[in-house]
Amino acid sequence: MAEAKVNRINLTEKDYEGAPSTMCRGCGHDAISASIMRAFYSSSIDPRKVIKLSGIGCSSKTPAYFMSQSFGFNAVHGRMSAVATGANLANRNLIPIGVSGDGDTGAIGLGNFCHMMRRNVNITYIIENNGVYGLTKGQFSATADKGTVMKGGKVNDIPPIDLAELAIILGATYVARSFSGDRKQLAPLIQGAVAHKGSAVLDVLSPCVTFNNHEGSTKSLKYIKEHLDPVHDIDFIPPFENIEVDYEEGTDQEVELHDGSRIILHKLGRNYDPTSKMGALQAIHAAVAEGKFLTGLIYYDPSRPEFAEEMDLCDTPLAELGQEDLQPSVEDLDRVNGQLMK
Amino acid sequence: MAEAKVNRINLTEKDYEGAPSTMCRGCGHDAISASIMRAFYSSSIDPRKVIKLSGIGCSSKTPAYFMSQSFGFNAVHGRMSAVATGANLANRNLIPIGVSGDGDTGAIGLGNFCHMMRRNVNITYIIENNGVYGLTKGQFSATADKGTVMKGGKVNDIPPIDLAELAIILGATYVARSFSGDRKQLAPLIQGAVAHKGSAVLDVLSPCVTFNNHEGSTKSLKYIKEHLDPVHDIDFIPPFENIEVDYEEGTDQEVELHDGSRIILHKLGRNYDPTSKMGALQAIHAAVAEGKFLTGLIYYDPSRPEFAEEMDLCDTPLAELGQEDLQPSVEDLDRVNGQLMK
Amino acid sequence: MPSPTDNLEEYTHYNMDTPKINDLNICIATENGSGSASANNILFKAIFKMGIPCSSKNMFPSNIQGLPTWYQIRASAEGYLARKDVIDVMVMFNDATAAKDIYRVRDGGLILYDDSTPLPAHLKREGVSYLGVPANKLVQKLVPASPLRAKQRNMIYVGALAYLFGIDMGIIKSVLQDTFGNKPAVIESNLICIDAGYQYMKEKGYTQNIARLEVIPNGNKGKIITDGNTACALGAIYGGASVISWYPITPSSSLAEAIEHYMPRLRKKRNGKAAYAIVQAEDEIAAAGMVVGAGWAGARAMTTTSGPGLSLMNETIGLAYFAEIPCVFFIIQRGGPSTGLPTRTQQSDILLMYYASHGDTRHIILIPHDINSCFDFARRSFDFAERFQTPVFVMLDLDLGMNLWSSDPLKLEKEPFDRGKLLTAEDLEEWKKQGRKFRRYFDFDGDGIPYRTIPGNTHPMASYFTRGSGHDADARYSEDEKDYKETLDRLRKKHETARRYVPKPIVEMTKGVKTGVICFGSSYEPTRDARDRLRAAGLKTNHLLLRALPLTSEVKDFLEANEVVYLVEQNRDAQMASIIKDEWPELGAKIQSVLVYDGLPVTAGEVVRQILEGKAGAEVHVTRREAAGRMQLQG
Amino acid sequence: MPSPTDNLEEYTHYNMDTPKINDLNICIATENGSGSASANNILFKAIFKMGIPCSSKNMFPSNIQGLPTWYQIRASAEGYLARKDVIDVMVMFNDATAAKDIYRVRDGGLILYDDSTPLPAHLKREGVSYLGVPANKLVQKLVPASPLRAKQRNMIYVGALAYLFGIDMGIIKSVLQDTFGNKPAVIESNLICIDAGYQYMKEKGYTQNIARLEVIPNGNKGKIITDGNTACALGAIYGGASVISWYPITPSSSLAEAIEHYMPRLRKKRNGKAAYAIVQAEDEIAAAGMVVGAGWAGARAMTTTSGPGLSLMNETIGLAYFAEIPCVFFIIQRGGPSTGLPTRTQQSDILLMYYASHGDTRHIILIPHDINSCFDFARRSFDFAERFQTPVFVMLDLDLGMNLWSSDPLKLEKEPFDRGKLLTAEDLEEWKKQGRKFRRYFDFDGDGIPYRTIPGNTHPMASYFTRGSGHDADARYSEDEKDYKETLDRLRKKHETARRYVPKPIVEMTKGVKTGVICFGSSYEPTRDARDRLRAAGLKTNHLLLRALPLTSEVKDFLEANEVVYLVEQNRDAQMASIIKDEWPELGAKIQSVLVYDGLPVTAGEVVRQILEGKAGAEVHVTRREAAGRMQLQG
Ligand SMILES: Cc1ncc(C[n+]2csc(CCOP(=O)(O)OP(=O)(O)O)c2C)c(N)n1
Ligand SMILES: Cc1ncc(C[n+]2csc(CCOP(=O)(O)OP(=O)(O)O)c2C)c(N)n1
Ligand code: SF4
Ligand code: SF4
Ligand SMILES: [Mg+2]
Ligand SMILES: [Mg+2]
Repeated sequence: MAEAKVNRINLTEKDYEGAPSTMCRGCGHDAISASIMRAFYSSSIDPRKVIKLSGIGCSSKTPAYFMSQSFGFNAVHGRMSAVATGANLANRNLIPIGVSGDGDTGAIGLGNFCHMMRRNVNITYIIENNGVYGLTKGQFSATADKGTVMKGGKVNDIPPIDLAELAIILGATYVARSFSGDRKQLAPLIQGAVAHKGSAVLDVLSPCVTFNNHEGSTKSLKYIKEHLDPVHDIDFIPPFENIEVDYEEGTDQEVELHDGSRIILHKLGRNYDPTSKMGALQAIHAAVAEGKFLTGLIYYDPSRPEFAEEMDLCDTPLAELGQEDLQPSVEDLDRVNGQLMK
Repeated sequence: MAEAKVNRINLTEKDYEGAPSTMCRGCGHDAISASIMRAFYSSSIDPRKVIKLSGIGCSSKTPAYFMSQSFGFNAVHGRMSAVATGANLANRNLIPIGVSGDGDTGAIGLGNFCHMMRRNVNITYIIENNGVYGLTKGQFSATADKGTVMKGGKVNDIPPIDLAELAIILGATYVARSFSGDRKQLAPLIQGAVAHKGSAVLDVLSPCVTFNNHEGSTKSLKYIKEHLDPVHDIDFIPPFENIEVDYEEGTDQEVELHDGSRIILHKLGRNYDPTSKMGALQAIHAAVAEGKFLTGLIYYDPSRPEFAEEMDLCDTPLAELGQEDLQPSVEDLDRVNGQLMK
Repeated sequence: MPSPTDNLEEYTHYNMDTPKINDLNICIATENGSGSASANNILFKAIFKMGIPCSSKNMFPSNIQGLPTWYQIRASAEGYLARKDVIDVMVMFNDATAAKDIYRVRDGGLILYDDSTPLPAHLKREGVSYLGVPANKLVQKLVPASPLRAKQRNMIYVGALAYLFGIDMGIIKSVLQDTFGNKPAVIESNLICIDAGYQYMKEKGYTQNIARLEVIPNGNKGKIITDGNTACALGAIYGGASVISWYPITPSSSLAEAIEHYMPRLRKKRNGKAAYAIVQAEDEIAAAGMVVGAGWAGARAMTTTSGPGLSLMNETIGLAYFAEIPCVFFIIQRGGPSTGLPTRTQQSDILLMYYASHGDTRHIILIPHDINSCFDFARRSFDFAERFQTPVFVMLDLDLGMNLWSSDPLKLEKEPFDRGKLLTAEDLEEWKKQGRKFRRYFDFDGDGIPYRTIPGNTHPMASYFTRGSGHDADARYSEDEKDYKETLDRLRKKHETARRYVPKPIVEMTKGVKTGVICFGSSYEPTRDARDRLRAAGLKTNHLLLRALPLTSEVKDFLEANEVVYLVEQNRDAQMASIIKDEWPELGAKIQSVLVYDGLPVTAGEVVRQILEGKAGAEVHVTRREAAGRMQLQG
Repeated sequence: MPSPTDNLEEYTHYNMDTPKINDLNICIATENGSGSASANNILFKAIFKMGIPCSSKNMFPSNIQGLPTWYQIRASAEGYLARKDVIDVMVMFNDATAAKDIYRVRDGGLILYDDSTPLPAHLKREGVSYLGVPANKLVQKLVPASPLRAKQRNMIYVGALAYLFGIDMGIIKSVLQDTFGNKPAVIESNLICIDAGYQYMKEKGYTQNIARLEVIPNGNKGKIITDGNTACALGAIYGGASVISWYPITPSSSLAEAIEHYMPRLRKKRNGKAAYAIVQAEDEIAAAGMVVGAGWAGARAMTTTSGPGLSLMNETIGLAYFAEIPCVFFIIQRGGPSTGLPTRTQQSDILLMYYASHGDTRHIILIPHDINSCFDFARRSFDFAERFQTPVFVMLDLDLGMNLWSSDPLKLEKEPFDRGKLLTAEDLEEWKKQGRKFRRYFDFDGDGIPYRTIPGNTHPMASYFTRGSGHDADARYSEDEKDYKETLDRLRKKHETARRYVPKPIVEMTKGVKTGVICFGSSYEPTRDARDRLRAAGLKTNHLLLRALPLTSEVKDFLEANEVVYLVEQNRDAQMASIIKDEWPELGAKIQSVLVYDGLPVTAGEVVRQILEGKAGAEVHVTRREAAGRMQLQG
């Protein structure tokens, strides 16, 4: 029997697997889990240094279905952002990946999500976006397009929230959109997000084959495939692979990430610059106007420090500090007592 | 003694007053209350057809200090948007004015605010923006600029949320920014907001003279005055005044509102078109880049129907329907029973 | 009296050689999302149509496809509808749970399985008989390859059971007709598969001597089948609910969705437009906020949620309590704490509901126990909310809210809406004439309930300022501690007044009997069953069906009249008992709690067992109960 | 025993002709935001510096400027520090409340007012003496026109009172030194005004014969003055809190802000960087979420809030309870329900705290009653949280948290942090050697407390999946009702175990005495005072100071040992009594509730009166209490 292929830290793809999925057959969320495993495997990241967090929903169940060697936390509905922020402050050395849904993030969790972006907390935040509440059987979510039709025939009469656009405006520093079915694009985007220090948001279209895959739905597998609008092809080059990529002048763009890894963007027709905030917003609006889903690395800001830096947090994880580090002396207390006597 | 001046419905300015204010002397919020009274008086709106709603904060206390003939509801922190939505659905004929603070709307209430904008619920939503939590004694709010200094000397290290920008992106149909001290601009903007059917948001800079009016603060009276950047001068013409305004070609722009009233925008230098979403976002970003506060009617979308319309709500307020309107017949129930026997 | 056995049901069942008539308990084990739902529904409806008293319990997972699900159908000649823990027939159609499922059948029971492939050795056990039907093979022959085929497989066991227990194919046809009326193709293909299962059993000449189902002429005549959530939805519509704001959550979503379904069909349009607003809010806090805003503005407003949503609504509920705003909260309870078991039943949010929000608060809770009280209480909840100007809760649990119950038809009490002390402009004009001043929060009548006006009332005396902060009798802002205390005391008085208005308990006393049983909500049916068994076993009991909080004097009387009182509730911490003890500690000492909180619908057997233990003097204690290893469905 | 008068304090005061020594109760009525805060502080500190036992109560409005505020200073030779409702001296410096204020002084008392303008007739009353000081005029003369001038006006009454009651100017100077050390100009201008008030009284030759303040050598030596929130903040820092997330709300903000103040000064930096994270969250739900996330990841995490925030945190608290995550919640209670009276004191969130969140939940609550227990419980709360892997509450009320208390210096018990059953990679290696399997939720020790690992522990056995939904002993997702019930029962067992660990009550029994008094939190001081008065009045009582929930056996013993037990609590609905009755209904029947809930700090007089009423057989009843029209501050 042939040796199983291993990555740079001698782990096999199997080492990145989780418990068997309980998603519906064909659910986009499973495809995303596969891309996540692929990304962490390819980047040779030790799963035991990763923490997986989520809210509530079908999407939020998925962290149980990848990387079972990582600690995981399936929290309450819409609060992954807050829980992940706390975990990040307690141990900034861990690599946090958050999985949420369009309901979890776009409805009940919207306020907390916005403030996490504003703080630029370090995380890879994946929104598995199917336009419905899967786990509660198919009600419209906040990303459901105006005019899209529910299984029962009900029509949605309010406009969607574009969570990628919102993330950009609120201060997220790595914002991408992709499609569960496009692992070639999604996996490198995840690798880049993990390498990036700060809030990296991936709004991933992920069809709900049970409740939102019918005619009239703008989030059906068919509809999404027909309306994808990638701004570029993308390759990820981890720091340890310092190979020389010979890319064509003008048509390719290289983005250097905090840990020295690189993302290569192969232009497709248009000249897209992900480092321009206004440009990103314009591109999103233009695509929406054409009824298209803009995908790829939409916005990237390498300059802004992550929250832990802004907080001037020490390098040792707070969780690893002991009484000797945390408890001031009796003398200090006496000094305080002295001040309080005045 | 001279006859008191009255408006078109024979009410004096006094009829628009409220209980004595308990704000600190010089608080911007009082100036905004004055503009509100002026606006409703000038538009000759019957205060008894108005409902005043708010959350919690110094700003949210102010509805008690204007138009005491109106019903008022000082709700809980951050929930004015939800409460106002319910009130609007219960009685769509009432004229809702909501007063909130940057903490009330930008922090705890952010998610609900976003969704109210998304629904375009009919309301005049005034954010009295002072960059701090006044009522809890001066902590930074979500609109505090990065680098601004707290009274104690603490520096804010996260970027602000621009609530006007957010409102535009989320679907609000009338978005303005102004300054508590500029009644000439603020009063007509409020008149326009009230005339408009849909979510009209006014982000009004309103210095907290007690906790955020010092050197180093970017929300001090002095700092704001020095950094105002109005896009136009503005006049409001109520429907009943169908006078011919002779305005100069090119430099003036007329905006017609739902109830037939008009807003005249007198251009100042630049050529600003409030009906372009992208233009509005660009202008905001440009101003922020220069450290300026863009003021005036920033965005206006006359096309989108208010929430009650989208909901196909009947004209009679739901609150006024009686048992005969609301309770189906016994026969209908028997029919349902019949179906349930199968 | 006969010595209690661990399971009193046994002797009614085991080792019989003549089949029982219309007394049968079937458990169907499948995978969710596999189409078994409609097969089970057809089977249940067919038995119902035969006129046999029957009930069904759906024990489903918190997942959309692929996890184990169980469906129990009980036919009971005597008309007992509670879930039963002794299973006569197991339909073993889920390989994932088969190894456990075979031990869920009672000795002498029957296992129906798919023998398209031979039965593996580890699925064989003693004491039960196996009947195989090649469901897979059959559908592959009968149904063209398609996603539908897998679902059709379940129709095979419908046919097989129909033959085995004597369900007439004609009745099944008519059920198919009722269900898929407009889809003849679907009816056809289902029928083919059902018939195939039927014929297969027949050709094999299979029989069983557990039970026979026989048509009962006019049995179930005029009876309806529905769930509590649907009944509540209809009640809300008939109660005049006009602003409904909700956020999806199991097990309450189906209540809101039933309103969405029925409202447009039942509520008169006003020149072509809707006389109601149903909003799917962005979260529970918004849903509650909208309801409070709408109630304040004069509409009959409601929301519906379950535990997690109730937790989030706490602050808003306190606002409605203190500012005295009518609004209705339907709480359909599920397994807590936290996300817990979202698709299982429990009654564990009672304390949080009764004392909801910070500060001194106590609320009105209506507690229906069957389909008609769901309809009735839902309708009247709006009257209570407006009469008392306060949040009113309608408390259900998943078993009552989501399982199907057969019931008498919904009955509408023709009575006028009670809008409470609501003053119109005309009323105020009257007051003015009488020189009376309108004071929003003044206790004019000494019952703690003030008078109220609503926005839109343009009478000069009408308007006032509502707030959740301290205020005086004239709704003015006040921090004066006398004003504040006055308000708190009046609110308490209002709560005391409510005692005389809320639905009284239904009490059943037998002369000379000194043992009482109290229950509420979905525990009613199993408790009724249990009390009959206890009587048969020689223990007579009095009974009180609790239907509302605050507690009424009847509860006190009942506690006084009995020496020991068993209180059946579906939670770990005896939450209802805690509320009773708070009111009458010395009487509360008589309470022996019967606690069922494993997430499954209560069974009579469990109630009987705990009561007999209690009677035997032992304190009802968790671990003791566990010791008594009884056969029970592992749903 | 002497027949109870409506106010037992009277005879200790009225119609005396020789001044009492160091026994004085001053009430200062001003407008908030007018600078009176620092004047009052100087006056209080000066009396403290004289060595006289004294306390201060600040009754301030929920507003920043212009609303009435009262500041009470009590000097008590016997060392009673509770608020006192009989006022000897009223500083009438707020026209808005003057008309009421004049009736707050006892007969024979003194009113000090600003006679820059003549006293209007309606402010004159019988039975009290008036002394005027032209504060406005004086400051106008002394202070150059500026916003500061108005504030300086308050220094005048400081000087006037100093002269009248014999406070040495030297002491006042040193207080100014302590307060404004680095601002000589400020000291100077304050001193000028104080002296002006002093001299004016002197020149007028004003005197009074109510009381004299005399230096007590070494009195208050080594005593500190601070508030409970500050003590908690310091306790949290010494307890190792490293992730603090909070959202501003009165009266808890000052606790978080005290942490922000002291943390950088006390906690060692790690090569120049912070060994803590303090986050002002966007709301309470986020604050709680961050704390749960941080606790899960192994940091000692805390938040602080009051009623409204607690309501909002309910869902997250349930998650921490069910997923068993250590975290600490400081709850500083204020007047509820809803926004209620945000700047007044109450103990009305007890039920919500103890039963927080939906489902069957009960929590650990630590209840400090003075400055040192605030420090100590705050520090140890993190040990309890980690030992029991659950949310732990530290419950204060505004009176304890925000008012200044004189106290012995903070004392640090030198004991190691208790991280509970936390397993390191080394531990796991050990387990592995022993062939033991790590099972996150398995009850290895039979005490209901499982073992735990934290993220970052890279041992192959370490990782597990945390969730708020049903799980088995190995932290696997499970809907099996046996797993579910096992978890619920273990959580209950864990709570029972906690009974043996939480701080025991402090009990004081006198042989032969059969009347007991229970109190907790800020009620301790007035209750101590009240019990002394009752003893003086001939009624001896036993005492139990409750310091934690769950209830410990000592409480049961105390209830058994007494015939009647008065339970003093600061809420309307006798919330603590309800928890006791739930545990021991028959004993709970002995409880007579003493309820004070008007938002003002409890007075001994009120406790005495209610107890005597109760003793007189009457059920303590709201309206009865109101009937007894007593003189009380209308803050
Ligand atoms: C506080 C709370 N409210 C409601 C729910 C019910 N609920 C569970 S999942 C869900 C929505 C999930 O939608 P989404 O986040 O889009 O995930 P998906 O299932 O579509 O992947 C809701 C409303 C809950 N669990 N908690
Ligand atoms: C649930 C809840 N959390 C916290 C508070 C305390 N609180 C009162 S006002 C306020 C902030 C007000 O700030 P803002 O909205 O900006 O109003 P401003 O006072 O600045 O006008 C806070 C946090 C509260 N009342 N309720
Ligand atoms: S319901 Fe939709 S989202 Fe959920 S698992 Fe199935 S397909 Fe995926
Ligand atoms: S504190 Fe600030 S916001 Fe509040 S009233 Fe005073 S000035 Fe205005
Ligand atoms: Mg979704
Ligand atoms: Mg503010």
